[in-house]
Amino acid sequence: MSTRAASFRIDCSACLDATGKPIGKLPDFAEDANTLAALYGAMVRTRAFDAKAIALQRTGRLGTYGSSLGQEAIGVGVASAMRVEDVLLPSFREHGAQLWRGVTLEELFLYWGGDERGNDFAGPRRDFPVCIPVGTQFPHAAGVALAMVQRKESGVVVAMGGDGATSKGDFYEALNLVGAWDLPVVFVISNNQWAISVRRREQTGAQTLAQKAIAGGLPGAQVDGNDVIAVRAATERALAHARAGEGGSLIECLTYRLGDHTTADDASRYREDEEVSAHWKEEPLVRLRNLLVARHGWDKAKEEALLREVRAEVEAAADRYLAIEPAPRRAMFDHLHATLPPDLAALAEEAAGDG
Amino acid sequence: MSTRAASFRIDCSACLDATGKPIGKLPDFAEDANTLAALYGAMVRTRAFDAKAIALQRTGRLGTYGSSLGQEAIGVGVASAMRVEDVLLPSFREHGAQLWRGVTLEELFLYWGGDERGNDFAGPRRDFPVCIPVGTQFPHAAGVALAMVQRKESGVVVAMGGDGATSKGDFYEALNLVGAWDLPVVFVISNNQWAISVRRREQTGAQTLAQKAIAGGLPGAQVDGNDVIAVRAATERALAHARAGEGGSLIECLTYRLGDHTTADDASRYREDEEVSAHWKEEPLVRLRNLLVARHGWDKAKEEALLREVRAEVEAAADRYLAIEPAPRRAMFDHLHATLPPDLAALAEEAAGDG
Amino acid sequence: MAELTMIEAIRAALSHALETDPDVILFGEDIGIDGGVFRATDGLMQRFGSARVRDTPLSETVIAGMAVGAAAMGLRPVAEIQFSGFLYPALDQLVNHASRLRNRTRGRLTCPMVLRAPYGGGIRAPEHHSESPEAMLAHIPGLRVVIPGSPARAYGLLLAAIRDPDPVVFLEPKRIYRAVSEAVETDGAALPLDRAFLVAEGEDLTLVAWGAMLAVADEAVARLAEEGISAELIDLATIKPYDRVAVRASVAKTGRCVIVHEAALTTGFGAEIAADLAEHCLTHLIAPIRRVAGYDTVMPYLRLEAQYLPDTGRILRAAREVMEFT
Amino acid sequence: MAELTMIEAIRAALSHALETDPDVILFGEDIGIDGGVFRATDGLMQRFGSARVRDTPLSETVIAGMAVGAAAMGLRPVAEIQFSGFLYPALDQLVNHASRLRNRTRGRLTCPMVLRAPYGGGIRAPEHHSESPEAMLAHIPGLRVVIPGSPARAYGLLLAAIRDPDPVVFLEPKRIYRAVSEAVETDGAALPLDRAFLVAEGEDLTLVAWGAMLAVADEAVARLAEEGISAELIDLATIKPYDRVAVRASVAKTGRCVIVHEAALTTGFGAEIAADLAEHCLTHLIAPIRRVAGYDTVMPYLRLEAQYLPDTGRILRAAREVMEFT
Ligand SMILES: Cc1ncc(C[n+]2csc(CCOP(=O)(O)OP(=O)(O)O)c2C)c(N)n1
Ligand SMILES: Cc1ncc(C[n+]2csc(CCOP(=O)(O)OP(=O)(O)O)c2C)c(N)n1
Ligand SMILES: [Mg+2]
Ligand SMILES: [Mg+2]
Repeated sequence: MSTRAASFRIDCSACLDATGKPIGKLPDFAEDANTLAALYGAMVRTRAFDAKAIALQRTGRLGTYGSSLGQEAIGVGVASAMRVEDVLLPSFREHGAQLWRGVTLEELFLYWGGDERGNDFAGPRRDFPVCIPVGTQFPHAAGVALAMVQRKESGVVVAMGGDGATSKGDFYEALNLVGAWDLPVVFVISNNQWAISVRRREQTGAQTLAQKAIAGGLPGAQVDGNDVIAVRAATERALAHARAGEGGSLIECLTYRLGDHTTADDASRYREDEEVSAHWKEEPLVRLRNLLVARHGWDKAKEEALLREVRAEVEAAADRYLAIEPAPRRAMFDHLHATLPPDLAALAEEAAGDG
Repeated sequence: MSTRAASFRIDCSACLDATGKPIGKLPDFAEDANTLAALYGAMVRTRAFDAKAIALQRTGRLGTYGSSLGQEAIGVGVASAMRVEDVLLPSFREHGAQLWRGVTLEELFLYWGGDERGNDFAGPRRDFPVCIPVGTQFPHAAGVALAMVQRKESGVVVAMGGDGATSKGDFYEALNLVGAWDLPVVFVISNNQWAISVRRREQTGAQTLAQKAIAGGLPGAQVDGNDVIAVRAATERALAHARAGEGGSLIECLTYRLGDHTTADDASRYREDEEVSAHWKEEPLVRLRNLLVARHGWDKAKEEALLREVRAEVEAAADRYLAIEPAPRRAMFDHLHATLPPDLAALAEEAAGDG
Repeated sequence: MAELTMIEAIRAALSHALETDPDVILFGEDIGIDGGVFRATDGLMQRFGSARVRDTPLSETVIAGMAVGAAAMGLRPVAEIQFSGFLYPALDQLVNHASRLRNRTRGRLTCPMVLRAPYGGGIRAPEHHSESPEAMLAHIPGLRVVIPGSPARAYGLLLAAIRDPDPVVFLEPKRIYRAVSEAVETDGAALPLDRAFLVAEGEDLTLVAWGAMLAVADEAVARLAEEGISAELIDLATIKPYDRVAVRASVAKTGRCVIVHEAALTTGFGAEIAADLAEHCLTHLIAPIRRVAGYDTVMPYLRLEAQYLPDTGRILRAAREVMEFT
Repeated sequence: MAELTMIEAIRAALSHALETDPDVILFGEDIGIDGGVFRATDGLMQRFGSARVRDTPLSETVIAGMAVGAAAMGLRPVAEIQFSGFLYPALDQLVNHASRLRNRTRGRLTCPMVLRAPYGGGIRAPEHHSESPEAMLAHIPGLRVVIPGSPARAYGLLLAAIRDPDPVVFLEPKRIYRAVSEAVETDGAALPLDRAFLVAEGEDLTLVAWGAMLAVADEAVARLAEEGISAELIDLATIKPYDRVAVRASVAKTGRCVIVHEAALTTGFGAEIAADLAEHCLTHLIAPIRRVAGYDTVMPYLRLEAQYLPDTGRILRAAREVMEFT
């Protein structure tokens, strides 16, 4: 004999179709032209940063770089729903979220240029730097949230990762702990269908990534990740839920990686051009621009002005970055410990002599 | 706008109630008196082994030991559904499963007595030894299954762990891989409500442990783990599913740890006697005996004969174990590598001199 | 002044830290109502509440990673790994995050966390429960590794570790948790990190040890004294960064050195000490440097563990060899 | 005989193993259609099928643990960790299982697996991509650690590792994956494990190095020759268990030793070599043993990595100091 012990359901939400036509009623914030223009501007800025970063890398002036081309709506949508005092723990592909939160273009160039000082951003001082070891940011998020609860802050923690990251033990252990302790952590998964050369469906047998939340007893939902309005709305719901003390949740943002994995990758080795072209039809910028044009008088002049402004800003930031001298060898020792133990102080001096 | 992306359901199955009354029609094997008597005998034997092991530990003649008191139906139910050529990867509490599979009482005493030779059992030569680092057996199970698939064997792999083990990254990574590759692995979770002093509901926010399977895209089900018939039936279904090439699954067996965590533990520090007493009413041996009495002419004489036989067997095995001399120091080097590198050979000689 | 065992001293230090610093929180498996499997946190949850002394799920990776996150926000997490054999899933967080958060953010985010774990053999525990991983941890730049050698040092060093602005792994030699008591001033005074302690002064030979091996070495010192050999015994206490100056000075004086540790020989922490001496004290050395260590084998199960662990006999033989060397 | 780079030699060895032994299977992240991020497995999936050359989910713990399970059943898994910086989640499986499965089952179950990982700096990679963890691995009893120093040695040692009945971690110095080619006989002949290779014979000084540091040390040998100093250069190749006999013999001859490695100084593998010499070669030593190593810092980001890595200049300075020592 068999009885039902539990049942679950995963929903997927969207606000705009691929052409920018609203599907049903839009959230209130999306009725405001300025808000939409800001979201659009942030996505354009992110894309311009990406393009410049790739150009710098190609000419040997930046390290290996992973662009967020086609995924701009996620970073921007998520960050725009957050408060300043919330804490972001980004993966390596969420430039849009970092930029919206106030990390500067110059700081990002510096980081990707291979300089630790890029992580010492003036902006959101408690936000974590980019996380390279996949999935390891999720346990941190639990700790950040624990600290907030302990201090009775009302902040929420947002930890972002890719579809590949959902295969890591770190991710599940963190999900489970957040569920067990009802911590205010929102897990955002940017499912861009690829983890380098591994397809989403080879990554896991799960029908959705959102359902992984069920393992930790958390609510999970899918959202159209190329729809910045839907992403922001879903994040707002998740943040409100957490802020109300109801615990964490997971949002799977469905998107597509239009570029190579990084500048060190050649995606043509493992996927067809046609697949990529098909996904260009769903990319996030055009659809929001279409909405702006249709409803809020966006036009060619505004578009060009925006592009000019953003490009100038990016170029200026790149120039400032390129003018920064590398730190001296001694810098390796500067922040190893709060104060250098005598042992290492001797070594640091020796090292200076190696110069 | 929101659409349904996926939905899931977790069921719980049972065959007998706590008094041994069938709930609905029993599986065919449970109509056979000999089969039921064998299952009952194996549970009684497991319990007798447990009692003797604790007695030996208390008198300094065995190492720290974790008894399976109250959980006998899981090991026996699961193992009785397996074929010889299937492979078992047990946690440290599945003595019943190991014994059914053919590991001898003496070998188990030797292992728990702190002697590696106890793992060199004559019995199921491919079965793994007890796994102490919680959860680490699940990745092994994936590898064993991969080898079987690679060699076109029709075996299935059964990996067992506790409720606490479901919090480990290893467990989830293995679940996910088994789901992604459709490997023939059955995950059996003995949910005895406690991980040392941590209650099941502090271990995870998930309503059931079975639902953790959903994260890997596998089917998950609960079963009354004190009902050996239900456990065996659920395992048979899962094994048939895997053998048919349809992939892995997870079974959560609901039970209760009636004893201390191990002989090093004192459960009265963290749980009430009343809770334990209440669970004694649901323990697995009595209910199967009641069924045997009600349907198959089991009586006091048979019961006493069984107990006598089992106890004599356990005592004899303990005596043989106690007669085994510890290995010489040299044994540390014997199986470190297939052949000892010169480096270590020198050290081994030195060590002999340390004697 | 109370007579405390090491486990009591550790509890007293944790208790003092919880009392005096609201940012201190403890978490780990079974540290709450059960008070830890060795009772290091006995009564602390009852006294300070389950928000500050908290049982975690069975997840070492998230225990370590959560400590990093909480520390970055300014808390002072003191996390427990139940046995050092289960510390490996936490290693990624130690290497890739805890030890370098300060460095990679140029001091913007820091990691004042402590990860405590009982370690070492000698208590007839099951497999995987008796290993000594200090050398691996000592190879992680940016991380401190501290091992107390007595109740008083456990008290003072644990407080120092908790107050240190950087991450510390605090390995507790469980074999001597209850072996001896000594008078411990529980006044909240910390002992200095990165400094060795001179346990016995001597002229002929330097013994370097830490953790449970100190007692074994101490006995060797007494036995050697009977033979007319005057051995100096140093408790390293902080393994990384260790007090090179103290060890070099001692060996410069004695000209002979025997290092004792439980961990396997190859790349054990004794290697670092010997290498440092071979570079900086060569001219003072009048005999080969000997390492008395666990053999290069897997730690055996309990029936053979006493045969694996360095004992006084092995130390004596090495010391005599070194003394007789010409 | 083909002129091969190291990455080509590795691919040739993998290919030969797949051809000749049906039990060999490869798995790891992106090793299939993409051929691995460094192309070590380029074309192999296409040639041997995705059942034998298989992309895994992004899960290092299960990659290592699955290798243990498959090896226990008699397969010869060759698993790839994409960069050594992501090897730490696999460490628990290496320490607690791979290295001791044979021992704890008294030979009933064994673990003939290879875990390959590119390691080391010098290619301007992002953070966490350039570290050298060999010393941690060398501290695990029961595990072999092999690091090839040239294309031919990569070919022969990888085949030996795959054929070895016990677990091997095979660390590939990615900086020299494509640095040079040499003639490699791809006839399936393995080179011996546990043996050092003599790269240059000399009389005055012994240099010990491995991996990418060999090229740097080799340049130092040439420069020293110009100065009239005859340096012997040893490629350790197998780090654990290493060829103590060869190193001792060389130092017994030269009386001087400089050890070079990229990894951080403290408890780096150089410590073991120096410690062994300080015990077994003391009377032959006419100068302090110097270790030229990565500083005891976190490996810096790419803008400073060249300042971190030992270079010929640092080796020369150490060698001259050692030569001038009196
Ligand atoms: C633990 C770990 N393993 C491997 C890598 C190498 N690596 C970097 S990104 C990546 C794929 C990540 O895929 P996903 O999580 O989907 O993020 P995406 O790159 O698509 O944004 C891999 C394998 C890593 N950085 N960390
Ligand atoms: C990775 C790891 N962490 C901690 C321990 C110590 N430990 C042994 S058993 C146990 C609890 C296990 O609980 P559960 O999985 O529910 O199994 P049960 O003991 O209830 O059968 C713990 C924490 C361990 N063996 N391995
Ligand atoms: Mg992806
Ligand atoms: Mg349990």
